[in-house]
Amino acid sequence: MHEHECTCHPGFIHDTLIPQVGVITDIRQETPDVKTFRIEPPQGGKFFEHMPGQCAMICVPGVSEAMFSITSSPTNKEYQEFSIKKCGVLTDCLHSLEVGDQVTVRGPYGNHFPVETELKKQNLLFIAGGIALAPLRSVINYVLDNRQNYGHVDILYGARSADDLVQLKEIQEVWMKTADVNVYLTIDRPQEGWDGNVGFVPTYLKELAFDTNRTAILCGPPIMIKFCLQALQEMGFSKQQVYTTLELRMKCGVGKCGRCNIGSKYVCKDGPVFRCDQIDELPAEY
Amino acid sequence: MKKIAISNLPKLYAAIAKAQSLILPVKTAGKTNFSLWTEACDVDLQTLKTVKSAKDAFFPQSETLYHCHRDGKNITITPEDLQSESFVVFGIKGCDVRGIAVLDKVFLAEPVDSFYAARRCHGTIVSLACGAPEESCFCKVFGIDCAEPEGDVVTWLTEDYLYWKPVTEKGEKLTALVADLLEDSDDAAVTAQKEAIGKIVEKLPYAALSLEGWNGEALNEKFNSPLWETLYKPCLACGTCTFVCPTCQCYDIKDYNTGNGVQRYRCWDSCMYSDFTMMAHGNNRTSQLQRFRQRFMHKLVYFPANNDGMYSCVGCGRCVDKCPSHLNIVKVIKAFGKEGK
Amino acid sequence: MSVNQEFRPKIVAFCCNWCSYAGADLAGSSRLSYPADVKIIRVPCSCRVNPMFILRAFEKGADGVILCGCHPGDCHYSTGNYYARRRMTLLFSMLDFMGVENGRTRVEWVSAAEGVKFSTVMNDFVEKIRSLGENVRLGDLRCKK
Amino acid sequence: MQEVKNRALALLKDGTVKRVLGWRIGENTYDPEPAFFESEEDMQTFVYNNFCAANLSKYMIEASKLEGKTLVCLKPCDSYSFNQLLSEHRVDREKTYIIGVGCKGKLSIENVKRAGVKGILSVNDTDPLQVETLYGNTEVSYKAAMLDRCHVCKGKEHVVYDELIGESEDTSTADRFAQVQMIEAMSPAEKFAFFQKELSKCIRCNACRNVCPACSCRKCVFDSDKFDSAQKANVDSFEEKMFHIIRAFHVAGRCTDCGECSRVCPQGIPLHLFNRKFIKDINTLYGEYQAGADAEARGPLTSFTADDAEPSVVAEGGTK
Amino acid sequence: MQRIGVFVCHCGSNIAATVDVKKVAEMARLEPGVVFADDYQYMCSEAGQAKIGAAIKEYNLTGLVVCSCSPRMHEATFRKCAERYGLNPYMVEIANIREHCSWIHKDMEEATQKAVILARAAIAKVNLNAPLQAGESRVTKRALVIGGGIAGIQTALDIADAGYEVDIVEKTPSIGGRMSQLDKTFPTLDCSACILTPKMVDAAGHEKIKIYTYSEVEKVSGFVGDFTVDIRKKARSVDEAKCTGCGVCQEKCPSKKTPSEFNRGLNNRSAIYTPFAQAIPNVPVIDREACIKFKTGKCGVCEKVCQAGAINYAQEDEIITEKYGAIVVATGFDTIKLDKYDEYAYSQSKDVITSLELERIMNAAGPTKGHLERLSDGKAPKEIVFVQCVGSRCSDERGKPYCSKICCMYTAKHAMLIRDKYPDVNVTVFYIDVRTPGKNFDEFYRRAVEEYGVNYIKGQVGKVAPQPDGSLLVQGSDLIDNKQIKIKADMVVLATAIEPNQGVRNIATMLTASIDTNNFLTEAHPKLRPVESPTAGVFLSGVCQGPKDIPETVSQAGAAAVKVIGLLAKDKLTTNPCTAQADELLCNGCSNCAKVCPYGAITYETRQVNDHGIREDRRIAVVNKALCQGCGACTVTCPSGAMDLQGFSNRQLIAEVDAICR
Repeated sequence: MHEHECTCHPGFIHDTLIPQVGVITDIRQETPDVKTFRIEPPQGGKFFEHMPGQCAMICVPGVSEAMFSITSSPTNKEYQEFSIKKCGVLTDCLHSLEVGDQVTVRGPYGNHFPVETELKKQNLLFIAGGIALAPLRSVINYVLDNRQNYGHVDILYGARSADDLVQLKEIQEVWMKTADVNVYLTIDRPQEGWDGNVGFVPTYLKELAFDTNRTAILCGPPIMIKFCLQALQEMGFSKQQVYTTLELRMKCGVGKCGRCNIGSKYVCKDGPVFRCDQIDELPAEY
Repeated sequence: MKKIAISNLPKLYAAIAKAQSLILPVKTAGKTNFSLWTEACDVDLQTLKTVKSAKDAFFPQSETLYHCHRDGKNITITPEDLQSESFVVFGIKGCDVRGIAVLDKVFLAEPVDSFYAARRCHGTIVSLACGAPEESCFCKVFGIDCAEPEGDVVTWLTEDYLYWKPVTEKGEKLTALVADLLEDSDDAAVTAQKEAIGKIVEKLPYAALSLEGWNGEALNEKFNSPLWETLYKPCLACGTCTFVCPTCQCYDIKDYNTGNGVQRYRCWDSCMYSDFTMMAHGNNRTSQLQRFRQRFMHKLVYFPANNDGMYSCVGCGRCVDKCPSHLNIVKVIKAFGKEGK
Repeated sequence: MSVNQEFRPKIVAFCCNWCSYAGADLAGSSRLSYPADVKIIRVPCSCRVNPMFILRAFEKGADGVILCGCHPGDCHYSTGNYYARRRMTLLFSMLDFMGVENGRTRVEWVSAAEGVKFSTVMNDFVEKIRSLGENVRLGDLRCKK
Repeated sequence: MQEVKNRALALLKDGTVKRVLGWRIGENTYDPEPAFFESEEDMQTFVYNNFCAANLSKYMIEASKLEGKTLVCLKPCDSYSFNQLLSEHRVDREKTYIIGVGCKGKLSIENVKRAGVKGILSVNDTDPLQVETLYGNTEVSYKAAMLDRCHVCKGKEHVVYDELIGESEDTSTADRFAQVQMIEAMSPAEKFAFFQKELSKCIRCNACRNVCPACSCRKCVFDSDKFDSAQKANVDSFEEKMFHIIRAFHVAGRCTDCGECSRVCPQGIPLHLFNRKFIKDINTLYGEYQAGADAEARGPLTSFTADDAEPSVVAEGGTK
Repeated sequence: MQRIGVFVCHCGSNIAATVDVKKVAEMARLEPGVVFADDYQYMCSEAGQAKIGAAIKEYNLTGLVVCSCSPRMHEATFRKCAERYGLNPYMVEIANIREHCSWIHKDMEEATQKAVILARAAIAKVNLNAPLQAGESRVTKRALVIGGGIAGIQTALDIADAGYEVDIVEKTPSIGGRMSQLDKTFPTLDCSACILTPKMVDAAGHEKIKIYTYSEVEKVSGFVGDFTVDIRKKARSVDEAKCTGCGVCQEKCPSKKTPSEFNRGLNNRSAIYTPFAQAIPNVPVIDREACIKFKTGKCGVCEKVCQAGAINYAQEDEIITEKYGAIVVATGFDTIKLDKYDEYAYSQSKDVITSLELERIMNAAGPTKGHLERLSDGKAPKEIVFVQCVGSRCSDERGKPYCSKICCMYTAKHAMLIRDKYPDVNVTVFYIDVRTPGKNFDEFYRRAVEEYGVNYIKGQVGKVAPQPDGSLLVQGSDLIDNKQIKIKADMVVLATAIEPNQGVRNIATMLTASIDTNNFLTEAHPKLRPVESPTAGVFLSGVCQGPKDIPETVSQAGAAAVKVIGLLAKDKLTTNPCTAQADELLCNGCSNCAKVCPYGAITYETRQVNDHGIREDRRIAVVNKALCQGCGACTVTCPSGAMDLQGFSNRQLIAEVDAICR
């Protein structure tokens, strides 16, 4: 351990603003612009324990730093993974890295899906679009690994095309084969070799006509969230039954720097997971 | 109660500085700010308000968090050492002392900011009562007694003496350190000064400012008020109010490439700046109206909502004095007050 | 004047592609030596050099910055060096105004044919910077650790 | 000046203008704030007194994006800034109705305080200023309370206006370049110490930049990653130098010397010195030039002559 | 982040002798972004390039740094190499470790350290490089030749013979230039007019050649392949289509007191005139400043006598706008003014003349009808002194530092011709050196001395003093015998230095062609590209590039024509992609960038932008990629950094600065 210890506050040995060094130990190309990175401390293992829905700050020193959801489940005891879409300076840089390259990681930040409280014993409906499967994958695997604690699980996942579906291998080989789990995949436009559903997620959601005896966990681009929420409400869901995450526009991660402050909440500390009725109480700045 | 003759103050400073670093109001190029005491510096206890508040002492405008070195593929992180030496901040006014209490709510809340915490536990606050409050002061509104501020040691300055009263254990320790220079005293002069100050405070133009209606519950009503549309207009989007404010604590985290590695530091930021919330993937507040509103909503609504009604304003009046467009929190509070009537 | 022989200054030379860079090439092929302290950055024209580049060089630890371009009137882009001349005149004057030794910055016009001049200028400039010593007034201390 | 208010109101009522950019009455005489007025009722809080010092021309950038004409009150010196903005296409003359308001020097409450007055309860704006304070009543002469920039007044002529109201007076009493010359005469070490001391106070609040009518960039280089130069704080003493030199350089040849930067600096840094140094150099080396005097003129840094002075000559104190 | 390969060249021992190339490669490998680094004997060789190609494939490289010789030497080579192996050519940066390092430093350690830093700078830059696409531009298959002297005529003929349209713009009323003023030419002594006139006629009659005489280039815009040129055709006041060239108007013109330009002011011409008999076109011009009709409104003689009705006093200047793919500058020369050489008494005595004036005197069509006589009194001179290097090879500001090259030979010619025709005349030549490199040149000079008895004295003339008797006392020094010499001469001929024609600076500015301190146009490379200017599409012909004699001029004219033909033969050109570009979110639309753009490449348009959620109409700078040449003047004028230069971006240059200073 470093000598970063306050003499009169012996507890403060680890400021969460100080990152750990992370080594990339595996890279999977999920889609043309999404890669999943396995990042471990140099000595191996996990950086910290986390709960589904929590995030971490990944930084390429000298380039930039940003918040990403931890896509691996806490039940994975060996390592942590991040699915990252190429969409800016930092992510471009991350995508150019190789196994063995180092980055820095700090976290875990934010709250998590209430997997041990509100969601327990519930039937669960996961709705995700595109890269937004990343935060949900953590919850889904957590739920599947603690299968006895939860009711029926439905997963509705859509992307622009079949090539943009993230974690397809795991979906097909694990999720689809787990008992009492239904996976519904959809893509925006018809495509050769695709015999699944074609259509936008909100439309497919309505078609599937789930009953309201379940809690929905919704994650995706803002426009998809908006229409899915409408669809859910039309289907009879109340906002209390729907959880979602807000965009990760954060800097410090500890609810102090002020950037992600919306009303009296700090998204990085009090979020990113919110129940939809809680979001309604926030001023419209998200 | 102790006292020390004004003429002996340099000796007092020297004695403290011998043991610890001493931060106090120093005049440089015509303006007074908290600064490290040196033999040659021009200590200025007469100026009521330093331009910047004393928050620098605990939450400096910029501070290094860690250094990051790269050797081939290997990265090494070397965190900056935490404050481990004691220091004294001398001459803080009541409003600024309360400002530190506001910062405590932020930085000492979980997860604790160890850089701040280390400074807090190594710093001794010697506050100074306000001898002559000015027109922009309204600390009374926030329940602050500028005649008897909080702190580890409280002092009063009269024409001849500095009166010295240790309040906390830290204060006692400091008092012991300079005991040779202090003499015992009665309270008479201090009592008289407090009374005089009290009278002045009553006459201050903003003494009767009402905070009625400003609390956590008022969130959406205040947020959606059309008044902001007019109020924000003159705002230049500069950070003057933020940077002179004793309670503003927004910060940015930045990297500096030194050529030998990357130095990560954090520095004050202003929610009034147009790029404050501008991020790679979006912007929470795109207009100056939103940013302007954020600052006041945060101080008067959001912060109290999270901190048992404590406002993130201490009435120091620096923003009142310094805003290039003569905008300030008082005008905002009053504007809503008028609307209420 | 005491000259510290040990002191090896960092010197950045911005050279325009058409004249001065070619002049430096000619100095090279003519084996006209000048101290290795000088490092050349190629720019299309002297007018491409932003004052921020010059300050940046000082920030990051340069002890001297020299800008070389085509002789006035000979600019490949016809007018670039005229603008550069005004900009640098004002910038250097401001640095002088703020107490930065004015020998640390220089503008020289070196044509493609003036290999000798290039070498002479560089030798002279390095000598000047050596006599001025390390740049302490305009650097960022973080870069000096 | 009731006349300004009346005229503005009349133009607002008859529809010539859609809004008025002027001042709203403050808590006291000395703190009126720049404001837009769109209705007759709104205009009741309009005020124009000698503390209305701010240069409103920069607000016209945003106002030019609005529908309809905006009436703006400009002092003679402000009109230069407006003209400069006009030459850079940042304001729309068609959408502007300029009342050139006469000016006999504007007041600064900071200067009243600098004269040693504390605890101001009320003050008027006539000569001498009658000040009522918490600690007794006093007087301050108009000259002493006048903004520093008014002592080097640009004169009483408006360079652009639609109509004029009120008399102006040239209030200059000092040589504009005296301070610059004083510094030029210092040794390098003294110059360095002077600026080091002044700039060490800078808190990077950006008030100077944000108030400056020449600093009208949509996004400042110090806020963008274009030069990898984004800064927020003066972490090292170099950064404030970088910021102020580059800021002055960016406005060189465009700065009208309106003095707003020095007026708003919370730390009282004489920022105008940087601009005036450039203006002085430009005048000496390239001929007298007043930015904003002519909206059609080509600025000194976007023009040249074949026989301009060489930097090496200027470094030795020469001019040719 | 890039995947960069670094290639360090030994250049045989040119680099490797003073730079530890292995060390450079090893250090480079540690830099961010570098995934491969190697060194090799000759990187530019085929094997070297293959090595680069292999590495691109194997390591999936996205950027290359070649540490080698100057980019001016091999940047193009390595760019092509990159392209061949599938990489964008602009992803290559060169670290110049030869000219800027190994060749100038002796100490191995020092040179290696510098090479490492130069490599770092290039790596830092390439990390920020972006693939650039060279655009295409069309080629207008027509050439413009500025200047209608022998250089221009020859260039035009060669281009036209290849089948391309050519226009000649000549500012005087006739083509022909200086050569038409000469009497005989050295070393063959054939008649200048006899060899020139047929070429003039050829040009005038060529179906592909259009000649604009009495015309000047007024404005040039555009770029290689696509220049737009405004030509001012000055009002001749004579209708070219109607004029028959009978010459009656000139005979009858009452105003005959204007010094003849063609005869160097030695005699006068009429107000309506053709410069010389063989002028092409054979159409006179009215000199409006001399013409009585224009000055007083009364006269009109020429109009009355012109049978063809060609006189048109109302004619106005005409602006002709034409497009060209290439421009050849052939503006020629003039002799320098002698006002700073009082010691030669040129302005005091009519009998002190320049060599060019002597050409006119010797010419049968000249002011003296070819008789050698003193202009002061018409007497035949008996003693003539030639003074060499008047204003040439001059170390002070009065003259020119260069050798005018032709004087030694024409002086020998003059001396020989005089001695041949007037054997009784004594001829003395004062010279500094006699320079006779050239085919049959030295033989020619020796004949002058040996056969014709011309008295050559190595030495300088200090003073020419006009004497009361009309003679000229020449005081000089003989450097060989080391004695002072005084000669009482009847005529003194000054071999006056030549300089580029007056208007060339203006033309160079219009063409953005660079010009040297002596006003000679600069060639793109002094050895390898001697007839091209550094500005693409602009070529040089004749003395405008440097002093030369007729055969050299003709050869250069041909060479320039070949370059033009090579250019016009292409249908499309690739453009330089290193151009400026405005970031629409940062642009203020302030117009300052356009003010400093030498090419008029920047215009403004109002367009809607989405600035992080704020949608508004903004005035935005737009760079015409085809016009922009990439100087970067605009980038510094732009305070917000909106304007940036591709290939030399702010961030790239700053990265280089950082890398060097670190």
